[in-house]
Amino acid sequence: MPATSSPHTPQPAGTAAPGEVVLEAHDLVKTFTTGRGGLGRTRVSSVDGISLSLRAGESLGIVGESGCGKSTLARMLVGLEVPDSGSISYRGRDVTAARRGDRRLLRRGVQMVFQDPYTSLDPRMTVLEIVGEPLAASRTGTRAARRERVAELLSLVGLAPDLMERYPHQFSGGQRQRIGIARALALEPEVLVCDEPVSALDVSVQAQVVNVLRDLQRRLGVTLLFIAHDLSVVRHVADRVAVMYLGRLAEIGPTATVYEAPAHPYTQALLSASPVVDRARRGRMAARIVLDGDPPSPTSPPAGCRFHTRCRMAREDCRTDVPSLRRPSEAQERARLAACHHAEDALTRLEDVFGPA
Amino acid sequence: MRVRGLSVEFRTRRGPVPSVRGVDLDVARGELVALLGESGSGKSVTVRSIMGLDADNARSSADEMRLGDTDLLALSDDERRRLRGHRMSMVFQDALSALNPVLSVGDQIGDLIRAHTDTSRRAARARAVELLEMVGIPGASRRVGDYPHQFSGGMRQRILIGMAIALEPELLLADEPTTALDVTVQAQILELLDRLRRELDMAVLLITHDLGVVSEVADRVAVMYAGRIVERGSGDDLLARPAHPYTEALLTSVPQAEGLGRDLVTIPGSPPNPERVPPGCAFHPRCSWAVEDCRKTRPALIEIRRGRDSACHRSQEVVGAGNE
Amino acid sequence: PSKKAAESGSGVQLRIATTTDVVNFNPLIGSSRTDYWLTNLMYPHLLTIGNDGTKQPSLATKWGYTSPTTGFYEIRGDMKWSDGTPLTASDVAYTLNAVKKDKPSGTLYGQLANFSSAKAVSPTRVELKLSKPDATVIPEVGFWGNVVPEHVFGKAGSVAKFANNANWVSAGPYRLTKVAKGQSYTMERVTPYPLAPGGRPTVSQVVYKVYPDVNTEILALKNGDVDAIANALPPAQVQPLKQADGITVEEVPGLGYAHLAYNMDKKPLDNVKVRQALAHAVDYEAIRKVVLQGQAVSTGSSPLMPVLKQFYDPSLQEYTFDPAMARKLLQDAGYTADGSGKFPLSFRMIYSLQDPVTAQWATLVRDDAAKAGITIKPQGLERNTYLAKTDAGDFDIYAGNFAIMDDPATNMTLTYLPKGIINYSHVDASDLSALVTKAQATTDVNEQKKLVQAAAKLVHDQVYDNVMYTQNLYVAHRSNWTGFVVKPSELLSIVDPQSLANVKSSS
Amino acid sequence: MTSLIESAAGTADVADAADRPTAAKATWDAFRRNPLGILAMGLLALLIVVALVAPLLASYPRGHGTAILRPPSAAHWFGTDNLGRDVFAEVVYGTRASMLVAAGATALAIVIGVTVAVCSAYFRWVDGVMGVLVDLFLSLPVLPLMILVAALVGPSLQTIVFVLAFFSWPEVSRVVRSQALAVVRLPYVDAARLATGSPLWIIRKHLLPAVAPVIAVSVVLTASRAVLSAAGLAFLGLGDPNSWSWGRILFEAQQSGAMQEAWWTTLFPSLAILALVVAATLLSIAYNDARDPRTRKD
Amino acid sequence: MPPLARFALRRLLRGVVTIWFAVTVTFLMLRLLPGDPALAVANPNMTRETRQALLHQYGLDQSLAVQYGKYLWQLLHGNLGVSFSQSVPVTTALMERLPWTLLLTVSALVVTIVIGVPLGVVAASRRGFWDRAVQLSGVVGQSLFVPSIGIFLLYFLGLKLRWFPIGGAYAENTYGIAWYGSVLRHLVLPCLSLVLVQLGSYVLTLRSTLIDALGEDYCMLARANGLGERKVVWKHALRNALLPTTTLVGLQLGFVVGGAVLTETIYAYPGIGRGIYEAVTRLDFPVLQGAFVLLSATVIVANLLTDLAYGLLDPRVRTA
Ligand SMILES: Nc1ncnc2c1ncn2[C@@H]1O[C@H](COP(=O)(O)OP(=O)(O)OP(=O)(O)O)[C@@H](O)[C@H]1O
Ligand SMILES: Nc1ncnc2c1ncn2[C@@H]1O[C@H](COP(=O)(O)OP(=O)(O)OP(=O)(O)O)[C@@H](O)[C@H]1O
Ligand SMILES: [Mg+2]
Ligand SMILES: [Mg+2]
Repeated sequence: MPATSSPHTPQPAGTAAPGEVVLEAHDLVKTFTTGRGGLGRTRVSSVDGISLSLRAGESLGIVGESGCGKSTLARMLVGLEVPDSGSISYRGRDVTAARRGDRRLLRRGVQMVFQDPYTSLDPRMTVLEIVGEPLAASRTGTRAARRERVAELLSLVGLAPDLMERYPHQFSGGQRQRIGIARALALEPEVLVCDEPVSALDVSVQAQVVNVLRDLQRRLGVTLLFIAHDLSVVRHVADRVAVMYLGRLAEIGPTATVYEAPAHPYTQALLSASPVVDRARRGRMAARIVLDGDPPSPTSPPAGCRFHTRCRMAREDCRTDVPSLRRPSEAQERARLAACHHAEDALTRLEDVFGPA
Repeated sequence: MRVRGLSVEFRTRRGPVPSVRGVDLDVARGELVALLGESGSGKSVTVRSIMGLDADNARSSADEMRLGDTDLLALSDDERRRLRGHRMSMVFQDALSALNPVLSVGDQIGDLIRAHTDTSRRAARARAVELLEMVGIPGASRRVGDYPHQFSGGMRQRILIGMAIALEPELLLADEPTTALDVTVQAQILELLDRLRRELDMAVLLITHDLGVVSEVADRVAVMYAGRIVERGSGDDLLARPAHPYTEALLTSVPQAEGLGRDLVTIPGSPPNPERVPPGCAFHPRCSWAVEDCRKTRPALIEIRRGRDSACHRSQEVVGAGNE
Repeated sequence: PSKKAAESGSGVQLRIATTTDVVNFNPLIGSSRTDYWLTNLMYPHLLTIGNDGTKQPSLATKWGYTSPTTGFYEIRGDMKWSDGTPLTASDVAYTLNAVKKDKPSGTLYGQLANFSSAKAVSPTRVELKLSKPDATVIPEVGFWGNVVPEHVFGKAGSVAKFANNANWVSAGPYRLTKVAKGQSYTMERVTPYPLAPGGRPTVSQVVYKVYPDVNTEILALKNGDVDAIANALPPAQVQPLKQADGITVEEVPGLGYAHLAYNMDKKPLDNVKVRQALAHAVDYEAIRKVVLQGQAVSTGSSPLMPVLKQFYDPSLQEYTFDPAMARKLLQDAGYTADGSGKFPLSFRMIYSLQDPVTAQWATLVRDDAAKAGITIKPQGLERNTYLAKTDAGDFDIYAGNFAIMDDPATNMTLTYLPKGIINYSHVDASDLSALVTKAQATTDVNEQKKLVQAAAKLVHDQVYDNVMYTQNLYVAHRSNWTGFVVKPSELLSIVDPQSLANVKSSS
Repeated sequence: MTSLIESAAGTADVADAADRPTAAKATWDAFRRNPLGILAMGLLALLIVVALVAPLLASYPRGHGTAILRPPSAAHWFGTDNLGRDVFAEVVYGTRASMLVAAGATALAIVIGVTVAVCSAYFRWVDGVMGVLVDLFLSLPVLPLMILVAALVGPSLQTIVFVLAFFSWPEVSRVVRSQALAVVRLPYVDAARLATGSPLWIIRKHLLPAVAPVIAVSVVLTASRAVLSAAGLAFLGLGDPNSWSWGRILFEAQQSGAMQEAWWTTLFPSLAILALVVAATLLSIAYNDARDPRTRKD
Repeated sequence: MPPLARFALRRLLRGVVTIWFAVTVTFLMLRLLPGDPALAVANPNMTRETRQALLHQYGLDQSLAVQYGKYLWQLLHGNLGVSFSQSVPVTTALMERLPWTLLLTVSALVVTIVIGVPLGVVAASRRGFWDRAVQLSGVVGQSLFVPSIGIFLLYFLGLKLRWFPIGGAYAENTYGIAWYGSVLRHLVLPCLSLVLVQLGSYVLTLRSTLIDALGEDYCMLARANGLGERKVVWKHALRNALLPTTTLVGLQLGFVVGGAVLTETIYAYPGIGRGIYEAVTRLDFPVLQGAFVLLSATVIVANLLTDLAYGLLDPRVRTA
């Protein structure tokens, strides 16, 4: 379906040509200080030097374990959190500093879909108010015009417009998530950052939301940043995938490449550990790469490669040198980068991941 | 373990809410049965009822409930209590909130042991160390006095499992033991459970809503929908040839490598509110196979094949379609 | 608890209730009632007072003037401080000179305005030099001043800063020995005490116990926890206590008066007609009957109260409560009432909330005035704010009372002279001033009587001050105690040295 | 592509949920079932009515009467005091003044407290300053300070109201702030931040409605504490001497020494205080219980 | 810096700031609001001269800034000044009173906890009648007006039954064991009224936190492990439920020490609260300032103690 099929179809804010970089993050760093319980403060290194670029119309998936900084990254990208260092630029304009005009630009261009459909909608507002809030707050259009627009947005995400007088608690999780998406679309953003939009949903409902998002991308040409911890969902949605580990990028590249030939030992372990609905693989548990222990605490991340404490291929240099994100030599895929000193080695041991064919 | 006709009803301000209706379950020694179902379908309520830990406002009834040759229904409250943790035990979903934050891990395991056996404090502690070692906590003897918050999520779950197997129970009920964990840790825990089951020859009832997990570990599978078991069978068979439209839809709605690029198959609507379960077959409003009959008559769970039960008027057709 | 057992515990103990704690043990500073009671038992006064306000000998046996600017006291020669040092005229001279020099905040300094210096001319005679003729110095200083031991206070530097909170020496019937701040003060008998019968107080120990309020005091008295309540009972409690078993109520004649002072610096109040109208707009009878339960006597709207028999002038009649008359007076003064009978007159009346009796009649005064069409806004104030406002003249009407107005000449100088410190009506009338000044300088009693009566008549007619009543006070004790000597005013009550040296228990 | 618009089944599902009551209605339903809550509300309503229609119930107690310190009788339901005034009338008018003081002080304290709390929760830099200030205020000994100020400034209705408000807002602020902080952390506030750059909008549309229940409870509790504090001040002789309040009745009873014998002069005002405070506390507890889905069991 | 030292330093700093705040607030209030201590101390017929002399003696004739600076400087040296009305050092005047207040409030606290914990447990674990009864009496207790119960208790237990003395902290002329006995007898009524008033909030807090705790997963696990209900309540739930109660103790102790004014006044208990009230009536600036310093210090110490108790009860803090 072409992006401008009907006069009612909302237009993305910008008119970036497909493939042009719309949102770019450079070397983002975010450290939180927490001071709970009165005893001393601890510093949590949440995101540590992440660079990304999003091209118009593409969808980038981000996967990683809990606490690796996915949400923090997403919140920085939409301007909810200000990075300690690094820069974010939207359509070439630096929007890192929290200047009013930049904030407005970012707000118009980049919007977010939240993880929990239950707490991300104000229970005291009707759907009309929720979805129309970005418009009402900026006093865009008349009341009637806004109403019409909300109706449009609702049908866009597959909800009957006559439901707009209802309150959120009268909807199911999947429907609520779609209301959240409609709200995010109200300002016609170019980029939609989705922070685990389906993890709080029931299996049977997840597919509905995933389909809506994919459909929006196709119809409106919205750029998607899709965060999830379910590898199979990401694979389904994303054109490119980034794998995060403890605040850093481990690997990034086209979905197919990363899933089929992971070059980072962590990606390999992740893929290997994910259960897949495939009875044929049953009983191979013993053959999998089972990582020892748990992710280290982000309060005191390991030196060198942050994965070295759990990595089966760790050597001396991994303990001291921080691996940079690089293209593994001899790899076929040019767009794939991995942050591992021994990515080449890892690529030769792929059968550990999927088992002997 | 054998359960027949288990029903649980909650009394609420807005009238009684039946959450579990007539569930039959069997778990044999050494066998891992997965209970699959979406949120709110009554899985946890079933497990609690089996443990004898119904909520204050719950009323449960069962035709039969026995553990080995013990009739659980005939037991007094106190006898039932003594069974808990001893012959049947439970692993909770959220290990952080299930462990008491102000008591040391050793203390909590000790409490459990001393509640059932006549053990000295010291011996209980020694046993606690042993258990922690068994579930793979490094430096167990040092860490036995530590508090839950000092362990990572995976370790906490291991400790919970350690508690559950402390007295080598016959039956282990694991209520979504891995949902809160990362995939890499989930793999460790599932492996641990599998190992212990084999070593101790336990019956395990694993509750989950993750089809992937079911597919990896289950010997047999029971699928729950709106408080009832709608399909039951061996893992291989059920996952390969679902006989209930719900199971079938569930399987196809999961993104799979083969379906890349295509839209996912969706199940319209959402799981029913247990207060207002549709008449007839509870799944009919969402079912693409639904016929007039489904609206009126509730299909019984009947054996459609050896070792295979399904509660659908059109089971045969569904299986057939799947095979095509 | 002190390790020392009560060796004198074999004797009789008298427990007296009070509602105010002791603040300061220095008699030259102290101002709380309990301070007086306590220090009076240790530091003797030169003179004491009779029920009619006349001065009587105490430490001093003779007193008077040798010239208009020289006064003298002859004191007893048999008095000793409890540490054995004799009490001599030099102690008296020291006390007066030190107070003049250090200006402690007690009452005594105020009496020393015309005093220059004192000198002990012999061990038993002290002479006072005055800066100008003043007949009031000798009686007033003699009555108000405590004599303190030079050998103790002299070492302390300024008597205005001396706390005197340990190792007391006493020349009275008792000596403070144990203090439990906020709770109780224990005093032991001092022997010999020449003023006691047989030179020995009958009771071996006097204990003052602090209670939060008069209600609990009454409870404690009924309970037998204490033997006497020395502070005045609330009027409404007198009758019930008189009827209570085992309790005796004593009447303490009042030596003070309650009054309304109209601030003549404020506009319409400088008009005598307005003041007279106000004087006619108070139902004095009702106040005395209801609020004071009939325990008060009219003074005839004069500052010369009936108790001061030698000065009292029965010809002065009290202003009647007569709203019609009040209205007429106001009309004469040029005011007209509006439709609802209200005059455009509104006065702010201040009073102290810590003074329960005044607080009660303040509202009656308001309601009575309303009947004459005058608006009075009572403003009840916490004591300190009340004092500050009084001092600043920040009021239209002042409502309050004076505890002891024993000497008319002295008091009139303070009350009616332009610079007088308690001249709350801010009266500045030359005829009145002349009379008062003359009275103060006159040592002849008859002459003085004439002068103060003339002044009182002026005050009455011009309503320079509106004196309402003298209140008789009542105190209670358990009936098994006899021999209390009742002295006028709450400050002396039944706990004056003379009384406590004589009291005895019958059981 | 399948139709994305919800199928009939989906809409039916929503309709099915539609008769699920809103939070407010559920709360009210639960509240209605709590006899204590209803009782408290009735009692409170009664006191408010008494305060409103005081002139219909009794004439203003002024002047003096002839029957002094008489026990309760048909003529004087609550007896008479030491000036022969009707204690019933005093209690009735006392209700008026006591509630007026409580209402005034509460309104002021709530306005200040809520403003500070909401700003603290929303703007971190405000929290830095105000948080410390509130903590410091909370560590001050409140009653002694109230006594001090009331004594120095001079007792009047205004003084009492200001003093009570001045020392009550930190507590309001503390309670509201902790709730507001929780709300600010909720994703829907983040969503609102993405919808608008105006803090005022977010505070007005999201924050205030979300803390409204806490404010409601806070109003009731602050008011009842104000009643107790005002009575305490009045009892120490620091109440407004020109209007009847429950504390003043007790104070006068104490001053006149009538407290022990004339029990009616102390019992009835004491009961009135107790009734108001108990009603307010019970009401807030019942409301909280009704609001909490866990305790209301639905 | 090691975390513990940093923690200690921070607490110390906070303590100092709190005291400074209390001092400044009282200092400013005393001087900016109307009221003249010279008038308050002396009797009404004092001359202007005496008054000036007094003001000079008190140092009140200096500018506000100078007075403030001097006071802070003195305070730094632990000197609270000399009482206007009593001519004794403020420290002496207050230290006579502080022990009584502490005795009263701490004993009331102990009694409250000893009674309150079982009551809270009963209410939380035995829902229905007992729960309602405990809840209702808690609310009523909380709502009592101190003077009202004071009058009631004094009248019945003091006058009618004669079980307890009326007012004061001990009987004079008692020594040794008898003295302690009399202290105890004098303590009962004031302590009882404080307990009545504060019991409610403890019981209600404990009840609700205990109900919450009993619904937590860890209690469910304890039951699932076959532990008896008594052990679940008293060991597993109570330990957690006591935490918020501990915080309440800290919050309230300071409050109660200052709030004991009414109690101490009713029972003529010679504590600091009554001292403050008396100092207010005499505008004894140094004593008032000193008392507020002392009360703030008590609050700080109380909070420190609760923090310690919290640490003992909550390993999450202890081992952080
Ligand atoms: N506001 C905050 N204050 C302190 N620490 C924070 C804050 N937000 C995030 N963190 C910490 O930063 C780290 C990364 O958090 P983040 O939420 O970005 O992870 P995530 O990858 O989104 O995890 P999940 O999959 O659980 O959502 C975590 O250790 C978290 O504790
Ligand atoms: N104490 C209770 N009172 C009322 N209803 C309850 C109670 N406990 C559970 N229910 C209801 O029973 C139904 C089944 O709950 P249950 O916890 O068994 O679901 P579940 O299948 O375990 O879901 P999940 O996957 O989310 O754990 C739910 O609708 C729930 O609302
Ligand atoms: Mg996240
Ligand atoms: Mg569950």
